[in-house]
Amino acid sequence: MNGFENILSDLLVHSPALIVAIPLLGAFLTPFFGKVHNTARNTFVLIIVLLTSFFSFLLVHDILVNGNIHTYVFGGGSALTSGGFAVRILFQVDGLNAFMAIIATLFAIVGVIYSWSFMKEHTGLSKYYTLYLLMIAGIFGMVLTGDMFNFFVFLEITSIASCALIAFYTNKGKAVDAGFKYIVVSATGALFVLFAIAILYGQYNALNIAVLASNIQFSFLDRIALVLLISGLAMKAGIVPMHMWLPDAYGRAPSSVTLLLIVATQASLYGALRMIFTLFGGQLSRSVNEVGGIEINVNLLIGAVLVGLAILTIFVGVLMALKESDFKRMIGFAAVAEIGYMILAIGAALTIMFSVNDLETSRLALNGGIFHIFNDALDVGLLFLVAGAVYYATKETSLNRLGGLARNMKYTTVFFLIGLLAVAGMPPMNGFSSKLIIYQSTFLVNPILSIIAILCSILLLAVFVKVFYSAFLGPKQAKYEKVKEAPKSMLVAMAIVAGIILFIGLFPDIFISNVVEPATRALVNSGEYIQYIMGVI
Amino acid sequence: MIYNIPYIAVVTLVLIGLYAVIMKRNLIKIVIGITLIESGVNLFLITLAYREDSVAPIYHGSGMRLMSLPVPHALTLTSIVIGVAVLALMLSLIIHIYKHYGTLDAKEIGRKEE
Amino acid sequence: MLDQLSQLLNSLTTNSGFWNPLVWGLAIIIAFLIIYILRGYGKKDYKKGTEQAKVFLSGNPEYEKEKMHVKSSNVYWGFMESLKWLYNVLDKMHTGNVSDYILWFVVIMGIFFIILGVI
Amino acid sequence: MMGMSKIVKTMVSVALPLTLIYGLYIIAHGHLTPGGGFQGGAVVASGLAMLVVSYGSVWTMDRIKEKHLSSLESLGAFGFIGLAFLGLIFGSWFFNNFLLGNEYLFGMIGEGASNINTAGVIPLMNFAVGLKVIAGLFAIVLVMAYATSKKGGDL
Repeated sequence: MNGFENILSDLLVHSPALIVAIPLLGAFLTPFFGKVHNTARNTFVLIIVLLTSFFSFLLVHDILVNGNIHTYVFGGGSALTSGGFAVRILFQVDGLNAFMAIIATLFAIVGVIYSWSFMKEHTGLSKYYTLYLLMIAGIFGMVLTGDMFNFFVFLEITSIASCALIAFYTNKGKAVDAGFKYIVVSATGALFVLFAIAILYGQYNALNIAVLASNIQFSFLDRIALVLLISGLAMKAGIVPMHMWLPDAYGRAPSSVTLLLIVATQASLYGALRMIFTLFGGQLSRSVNEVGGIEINVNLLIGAVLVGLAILTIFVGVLMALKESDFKRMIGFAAVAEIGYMILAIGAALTIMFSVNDLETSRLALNGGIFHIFNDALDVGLLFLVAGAVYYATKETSLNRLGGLARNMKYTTVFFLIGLLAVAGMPPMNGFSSKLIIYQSTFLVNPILSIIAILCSILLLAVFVKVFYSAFLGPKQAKYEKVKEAPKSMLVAMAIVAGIILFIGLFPDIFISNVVEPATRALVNSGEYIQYIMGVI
Repeated sequence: MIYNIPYIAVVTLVLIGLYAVIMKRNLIKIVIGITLIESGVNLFLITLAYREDSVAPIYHGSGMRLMSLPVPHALTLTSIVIGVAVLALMLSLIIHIYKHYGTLDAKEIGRKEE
Repeated sequence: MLDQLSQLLNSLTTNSGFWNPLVWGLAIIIAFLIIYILRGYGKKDYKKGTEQAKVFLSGNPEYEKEKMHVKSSNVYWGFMESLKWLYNVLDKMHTGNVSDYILWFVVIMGIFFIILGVI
Repeated sequence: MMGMSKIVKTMVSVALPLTLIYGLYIIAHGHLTPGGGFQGGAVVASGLAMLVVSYGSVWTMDRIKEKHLSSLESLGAFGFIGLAFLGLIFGSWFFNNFLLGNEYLFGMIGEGASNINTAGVIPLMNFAVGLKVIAGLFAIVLVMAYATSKKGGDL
């Protein structure tokens, strides 16, 4: 028994590296298995993903239960080089990273299970699975790393892999076009992020986020770096008016890929959060801008801009979704609106973050925003899975031609109903509990914000009621007479996501207190994150 | 002043790249614009690596002189590698786009159906 | 064990109230019961297969079932029509041209720069 | 591309071995001098690209199959990540330089001015990266040239 525990604790120490390394190893071994047999390759990929999830579970469990922070220096030894420079590749995992890792793990498993039958009819599956595992590795790297440049590298790995996967249907011109747009947008965004990293490195001779955060001065150059970081990552997160690549990419990619794209988008959002709250968090409250003689705290300025962008995001996303008649593009616009909710909560929290009497409210808002990251991934993910199942059965995504599918696809319809209620924030689904917190906290900041949020949530319901009516209800259509229910593996994947949606919806408190609060604490107490690395050094 | 020339070049390169990406309609020219931005950022990283009176960080041959820290070089190299991958991906997508639409004009592609 | 169970049944408290899905579920069930009871007071002389069950469209003949399905782009026709000015603006924004995407990025970067760097 | 004139082909036959040797030299000396897997691999791949240009992509595609190149590329990547895993097994740390300190293979550091037999796993990783870059870049050039040629137009 003791030996087993020793092995387990050894594995725990190495788990941050292994979570990224195992999918990488699997990615390069997949082509060899693909030469043997299709089922062998699929099983191999599933095993790799399950193994990754095991390590991820170990790590997340330890962080959430014991409240530890883990660091892992690649190659071993000290976190500094011999000259005392903090430039070694280093993973640092705290509550927020663990929270993102949960999302990535869940969607990696669901995506691979879903792909099993969804992609069965296509050729070139070895390449597909290689890229899929690369993308999983990239996302995990983004959410676990504690090093600025490493973050950029994993950002690029994720975007290269996902671009190739978006253009997987190369026989369709629109898919290739969407892939091209995605790579142009993400390459440009990532290059500006790299520019910001270079600015920071040039000043402080360090790449480690925590070390940078402890040294940062918020000089003019730092301000430029912050601008570049926020705008680059915000574009990758799909904030209006930089959201236009998102419906293209989400709509044209295979549904199993879209699932991971959602996580990749949120990993970019995580990056923005990490940069704002941890890297610049200490300085935002202390720095003051002068506007016409009045001194305004910088955190208030950034928060106000974010709130403005968030309102715009919610509005544009919902209105465009209402108009769109392509199933997957519509869900893409709804995903844009959902991102707006997170930004709204985070921006609202940022405006009041550092005033003492509003601390509770800002924590509440952050709770809502972070909780909504998880819920949005689940809800939008489920809807995309349903859209993929519909596409698989009918080879059709246009809502103008779909109709009466509920008669033939009973389970899919039920799953869509669950997703619909969840994404619109109807009780008792999970979307309601997080949106409730967001409404609450934004009401305390400014009542108008929460009124707009509620109004747009109602519009979101209207969007999906329209989809539900026009695709699933209505009289039987002659051309869909022979449509069959989606295959088992797709149903299992949808059932997993739907089950989690229902569970969180019914017991929101257990999830918030165990998973969301550590993440919020990590975001608010950036000092813990910084001090830990100082202790290691 | 002479030390600022590389930084001026960096800004110029990035601006020219952005101009090409935003103003040009030909997809290949957009790709060239992105490559220009990338070159600008790489030049910036390399410029940061130089410290006054230092020599290249080669293990033997520096004598007793100061060596500059080779981290920015490694970063630049990584960014070049990534740039090659992105470039190859973009060009191969352009080949596919040209096959589907018969044109490289971004505006015309937007108008065409499938 | 009991501790965990009570944690499971905890309700989500915010600073102006609480949200417990189980209580909500109970309320929904009671509401459905009341509706069911009310339904029992309805008319009892409804017969299937007679004239009563036929669709009545102001005396017009009924179309084929398949044609009766309202297509998705027609569902919110009135809403779209009244907000046409807004949709015109939004449609102009969504050109589908990758250069414009980058242009918006530069605009947002400029806004952030003005807010953080200049003032 | 159907290939160029005889003069070009002859010159390429002369220049190709030199380019390959130069590239391989850069890969092998990556841990001693500026250079390494990527740079050397790029040199080798540009030499091979010369082959594609002068002899035509169809001719080259007949002799070197793209799927072999992608297997080689996977092998290179696998070698790199496998060495990292070996570091975890033998050196008890991921990416650990576990060969450092042994007497036989790449164990020493700083012995002699330009001794290749130094620096632990770094030269081995350079070889793996070099293999990957050669195969990858050459495959990219080859497939692109083939796809835009007349014969491969329907690729």
